[in-house]
Amino acid sequence: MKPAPPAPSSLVARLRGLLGWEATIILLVFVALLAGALLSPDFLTASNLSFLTANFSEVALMALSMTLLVIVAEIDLSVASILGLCSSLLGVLWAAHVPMPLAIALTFVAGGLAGLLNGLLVTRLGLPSLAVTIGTLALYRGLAYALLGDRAIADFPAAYTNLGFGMVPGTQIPIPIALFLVLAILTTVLLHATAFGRGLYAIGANEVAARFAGLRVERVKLTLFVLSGLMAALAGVVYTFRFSSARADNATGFELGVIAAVLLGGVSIFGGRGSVVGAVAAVFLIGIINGALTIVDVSNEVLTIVTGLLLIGSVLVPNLLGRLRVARERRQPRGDAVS
Amino acid sequence: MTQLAEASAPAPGLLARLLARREVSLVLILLVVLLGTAAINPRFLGAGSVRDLLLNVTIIALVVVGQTIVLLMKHVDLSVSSTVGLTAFLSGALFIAHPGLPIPLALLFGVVLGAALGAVNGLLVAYGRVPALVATLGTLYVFRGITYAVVHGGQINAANLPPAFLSFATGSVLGVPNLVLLVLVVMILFGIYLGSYRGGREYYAVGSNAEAATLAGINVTRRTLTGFVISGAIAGLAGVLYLARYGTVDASAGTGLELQVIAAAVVGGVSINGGVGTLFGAGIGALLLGVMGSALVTLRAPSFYQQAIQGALLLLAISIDIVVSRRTARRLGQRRTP
Amino acid sequence: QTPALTKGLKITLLPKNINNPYNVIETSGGLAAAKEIGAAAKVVGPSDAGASSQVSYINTAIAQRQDALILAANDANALLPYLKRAAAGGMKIVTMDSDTAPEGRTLFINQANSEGIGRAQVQLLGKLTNYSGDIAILSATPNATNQNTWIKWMQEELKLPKYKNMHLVKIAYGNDDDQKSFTEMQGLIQAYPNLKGVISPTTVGISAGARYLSTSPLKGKVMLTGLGTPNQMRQFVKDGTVSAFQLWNPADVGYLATYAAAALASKQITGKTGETFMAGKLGKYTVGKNGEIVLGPPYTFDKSNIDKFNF
Amino acid sequence: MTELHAPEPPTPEPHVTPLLTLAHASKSFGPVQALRDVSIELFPGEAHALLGENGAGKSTFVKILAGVHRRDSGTLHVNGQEVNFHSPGEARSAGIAIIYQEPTLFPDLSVAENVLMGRQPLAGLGRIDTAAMRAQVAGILKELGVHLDPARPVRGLSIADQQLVEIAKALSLNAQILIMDEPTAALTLSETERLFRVVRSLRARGAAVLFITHRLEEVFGECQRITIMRDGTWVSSGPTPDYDTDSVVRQMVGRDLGDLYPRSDTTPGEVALSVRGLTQPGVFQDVSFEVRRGEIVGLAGLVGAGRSEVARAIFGIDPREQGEVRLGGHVMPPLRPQTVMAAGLGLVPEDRRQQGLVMEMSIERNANLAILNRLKSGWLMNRDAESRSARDWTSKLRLKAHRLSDPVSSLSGGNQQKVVLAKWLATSPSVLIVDEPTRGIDVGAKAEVHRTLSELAASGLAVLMISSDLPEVLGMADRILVMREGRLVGELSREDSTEEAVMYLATGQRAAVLGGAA
Ligand SMILES: Nc1ncnc2c1ncn2[C@@H]1O[C@H](COP(=O)(O)OP(=O)(O)OP(=O)(O)O)[C@@H](O)[C@H]1O
Ligand SMILES: Nc1ncnc2c1ncn2[C@@H]1O[C@H](COP(=O)(O)OP(=O)(O)OP(=O)(O)O)[C@@H](O)[C@H]1O
Ligand SMILES: [Mg+2]
Ligand SMILES: [Mg+2]
Repeated sequence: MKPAPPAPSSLVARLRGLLGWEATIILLVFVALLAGALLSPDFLTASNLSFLTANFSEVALMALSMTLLVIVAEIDLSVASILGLCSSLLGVLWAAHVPMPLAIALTFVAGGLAGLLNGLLVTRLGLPSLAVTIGTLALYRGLAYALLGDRAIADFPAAYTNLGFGMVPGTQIPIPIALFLVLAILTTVLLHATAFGRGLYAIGANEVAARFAGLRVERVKLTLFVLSGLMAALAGVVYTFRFSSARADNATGFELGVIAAVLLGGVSIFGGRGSVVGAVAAVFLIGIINGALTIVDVSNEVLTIVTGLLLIGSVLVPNLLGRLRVARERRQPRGDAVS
Repeated sequence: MTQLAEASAPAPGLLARLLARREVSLVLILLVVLLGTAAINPRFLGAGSVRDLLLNVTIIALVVVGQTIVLLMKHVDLSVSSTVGLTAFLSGALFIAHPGLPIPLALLFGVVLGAALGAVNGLLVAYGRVPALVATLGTLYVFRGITYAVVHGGQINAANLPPAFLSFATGSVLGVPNLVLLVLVVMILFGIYLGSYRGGREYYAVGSNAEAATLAGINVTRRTLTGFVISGAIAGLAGVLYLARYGTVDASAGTGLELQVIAAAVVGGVSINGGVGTLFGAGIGALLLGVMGSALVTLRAPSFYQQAIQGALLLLAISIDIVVSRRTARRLGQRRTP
Repeated sequence: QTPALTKGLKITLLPKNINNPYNVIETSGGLAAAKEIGAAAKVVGPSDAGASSQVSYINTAIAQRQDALILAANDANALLPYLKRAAAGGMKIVTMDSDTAPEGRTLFINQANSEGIGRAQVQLLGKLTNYSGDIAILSATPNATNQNTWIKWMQEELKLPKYKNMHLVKIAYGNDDDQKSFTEMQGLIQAYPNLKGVISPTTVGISAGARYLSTSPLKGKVMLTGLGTPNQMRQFVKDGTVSAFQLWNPADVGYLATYAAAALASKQITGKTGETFMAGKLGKYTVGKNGEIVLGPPYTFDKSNIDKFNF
Repeated sequence: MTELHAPEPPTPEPHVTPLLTLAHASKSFGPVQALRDVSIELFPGEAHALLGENGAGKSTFVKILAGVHRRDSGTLHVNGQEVNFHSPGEARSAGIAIIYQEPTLFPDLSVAENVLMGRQPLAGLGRIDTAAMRAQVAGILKELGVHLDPARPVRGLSIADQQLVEIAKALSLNAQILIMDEPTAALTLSETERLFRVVRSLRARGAAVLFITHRLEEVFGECQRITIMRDGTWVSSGPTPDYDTDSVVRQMVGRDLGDLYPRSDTTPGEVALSVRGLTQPGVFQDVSFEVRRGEIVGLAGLVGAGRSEVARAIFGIDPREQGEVRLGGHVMPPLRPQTVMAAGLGLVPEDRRQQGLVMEMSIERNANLAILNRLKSGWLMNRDAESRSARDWTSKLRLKAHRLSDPVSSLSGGNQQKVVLAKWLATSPSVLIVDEPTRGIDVGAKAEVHRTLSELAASGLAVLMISSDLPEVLGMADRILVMREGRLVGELSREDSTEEAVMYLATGQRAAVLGGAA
């Protein structure tokens, strides 16, 4: 990726001051788009962008609920396994001739239950969510294999697979991405404009104080884990229809991508800080950099490295800038300071 | 313990105290699994079988040592799997370039390379103030990406490795495989260091209360850095042993190891909230997970159910852990001085 | 009357993943063929063998307006919509090694007749074990199309009366991961004391399995056969762990696939059954039923011939 | 004794060199000037009391000596040598041992290790000699007369026991200079007396002790010299006999105590909060009382008596095993703060940083946290209502803040406390429990809090006021309930309540009032 030209870099600083980390990420998205366009004439075409965005639909969907969870200082590593489990379940139900609407409904029930188990272990037993969801990461993936084994269910009806694969009529916007955008707006409203959302920040930043203010910390966390399960179920349905394929190993390893996007989007791993806009922008940033590098045949390994560096940089750079500022202030002497 | 304490404390029975220790209940569970499985299939405890079991656990058990130190400090090191992969491949490449390389030198190479990778994590966490989860998730990607870039579809085969190295891997002393011995030595050395050296105790102090550690004159920044360096160095050593054990290494070597290692440590009673746990426990945790995996195979559990059963057992183990430790805390709880 | 191959065709080779040595050999054959016919070929691919990870490369090939795409499919169905979209844009699709459903591609280059591979391995193992005892299969991922097809034919073969004393006790999955395959092999031996033979129809599985056996007391007692490359297996054939195994030349698979793709893109053939084309040094090939082209029978390697091969 | 309005540095006695001299030290935390030009000298063999109100800067002063904070200016000499500590470790190796106000222990490690961290006795090969370590700590604990198992973990120890471990830690250093920041706050009389015995033997050895306390009787009993601070500045220093209680208090507070407690008499209304037989085994037993509308009821007791726990159980944060809580006649379910809040109860918790505020959130968000559901129009938050509500209460409490969108962490302690109060007053409670409402806040803010509570009580609010600040309770409360070791041991009417009477009930010992540990 090319470095930002010098003129915008002061713009970056101004925007950062104005809007914080989110603005920087959004700006980087445009820089990445521009760089991609310069690198390959095939990049900035409607159809390529449409493929490219459709490709990260599931990660994007799961990033929404993960954002909420990380804001309350919890984490769900089991989302990709829930996705796999739900995809397998949908396949098994369809293969057993369950009508599709019912099969989808049951899939959501399963996702919600999976999230509920995570949530109960975290809120009732007080176990750390990192440990719990490492366990359920294995458990849910294992259940997917137990359900489907080595089978792959593929004969989903075209009416449904077209939903996963198709575009919003008259546009080049993939249907899953349109769905994601709608949900992203809903999540933004939920987080930034409702009492529930106000509470999330308080819970994440200081759980004790939130409890002392009468917030139902346990219930909120439980709700978010269930929501995370439901979102993973939705991602599972999308995945299944997008590839017309239900397999036990679907989306293995996606959880790290989801978490990387959320953290890159400026959501603090310690809770209490972050926004949906940031996480959404980060999903797009990773996806677009991915697409731009792929189209100029840069290999997958470089992409892996870039993702890691972005993630580290997203915390390190603001930290270092903050320290520089403190150091500069200290250097301007205040009276007779001791060395 | 002094008479004073014994005279005054309403000392719980020795048995109760013993049972309150995580490690004891773990050892009991381990014995139940071992003997139970052997009762059904005696071959499970046959010489060859035990040897394989131990060998399987070695790599995980080794990496758990470093991970435990990091967890004790209330941090986490997700990048260990990538460190194992990178050192495994690069030490293999080194052997191909210099077939006559003495084995200790290869081990040293792995340790140094791993320590350098660990230092990257340590610098990010200690000086860059990047939360360990973020920093090591980032380096998990970066180190793996470097491995992909270096290996690029290549593979190191047993055939390319010097026979001396391979026979080191397969050899044994008094029936105990070399690799197991080496890992045991590392575990015992670090176990003693963490348990009864001032420096080792400082890791507990840092994780238990970092602010109090600073006030007690501990250089928390430096401890954090060295903790990650040790974790990296041990993962580097594990990389070389991985090469020795499996003989074949490609770019994806070690992928996913990090979660197994954390799971082993957590099952072994190491708290991810820092300050609690022993290497003995962590080692037993690794062994227990390994034994459960093998037992499921031996008992002919259908392949497709094994992962689910393992996940459920892991959840069970950490749930029991929290219940037991809560009960202990309550028992120790209220005691006003008379 | 057949038109000559077009010069400067743009061909993308998309293996299952780019880190598997087998895939590297396979695609190197494709690149060699491309050089011969003056095509611009490149190898791209994911670093994991997940079902969906190939999709972005198919999309990229569409965006780059490649003339032909040659792929070894990670999933028989997941890629279909994307392949159809690529084909709709005029791109020629050829699968090799691991097929998609037939509507996803025009031609499938099969390394050997699937039925033949499956049956031959059971026959080989039957001979090695005197047609008695427990046997197991150590496969790759549970969803690998080629593996599952071969396993299906192995099970068919085992139904024949002469195998009445051989029992298939377990199909284990090593996920094409060396370490996993290694421990799966170990688990098989531990769990089944009467195990006499193992078939591992995957290069990763057989070499990991052989490596486990070579250090185990059961070396030479438990027979191992399957599909492996000579370089990986040479040591184990020589030390007696493995008596015989089979394979084709993976480079030839890629080589043939590239010629077939070029023939399609140059409109020499359309993919109908019975059409023929020339595949460079491999000679003339005929399109079979369902657009399938079989490279040839698998070759059996043993102590007597293994030193003649280097791949 | 020096004149109040013309402070001069203390004149050292010419023949003895001070062990420690800190001269003209200043320290600010951002906008807060915590210390301004403070000086002190510690001589061998003396116990020196450092006195001042909450927030006077005593702990900051200690932390500067300890190397925890770096002073902005000033010089520090130890044993005649100029020193600059960059870390607590350096101060310690220079012979300074410190007991911090808040226990700084490792909950997961044993008592013995906590005491000797970094200095554990070694056996061969540099290994820690665990038996020796435990024996050494057992010795120190015995000297203090404490019955604690050195091998048990610190987690689960009471505040008092934790404080004792801190004391043992400091004593184990055998330091030349011992600094103790409110070491006796959590201790019973006998433990305090033993501590002083140890202090005396240290002094006899030539060590200097700097002693911070709010219990003046300890000062007159134990200390040879006194330094008084107010609002971060040095006020006076001198030998103890030059002072008496009145002069100390006047110098600490800067005015007569009379203005501080603006309490007018009100006639109590009907019962607003009624507690019957509340019990949480091991913490408190059989607590029963009532609070009426318009009444301020004080709840006094030593630290650790269980007052906060009672408040938390009433509020529904902590479980309660037995007993009944009624608000306005309705029985409250346990463990449901939401229900209790809906019935009109508010709790201003004792620890504002941990329990009261979300430090990195804005003032406005904090002030509205308990009434989020009232500030909605439809599903969504009503931004106008939010800022109106926040402005309303913060201005009534005369909060000094730049903007309401600033993080609450940017406020001074007193103003932070006002935000907590604003948060609870916004819920328009009928009963308000305030737990240490003025802890760590400055004089002016304290008076404002008191005025606010008075006014609210006058308009019919029922207030339960838990405070360790005895003058505050005496000044504000209509009735005083006293707790000791988890039990309600007595009730004093406004007329009967004197410091002596409260302390007698709180300690169960008459000696407590009569001048401490002579
Ligand atoms: N880390 C800090 N950041 C900002 N302000 C601080 C910090 N530490 C102390 N202060 C402020 O400095 C002032 C002095 O605080 P200090 O703790 O020294 O008071 P104190 O005299 O020890 O009070 P107390 O009797 O309550 O212990 C207070 O206004 C306090 O809010
Ligand atoms: N961290 C703790 N761990 C275990 N027990 C504690 C802890 N803190 C307090 N306790 C116990 O709880 C009871 C009440 O403690 P607490 O100090 O909160 O009472 P309090 O009367 O509210 O005092 P104050 O509010 O003045 O500090 C005591 O028995 C004490 O020993
Ligand atoms: Mg203080
Ligand atoms: Mg209290």
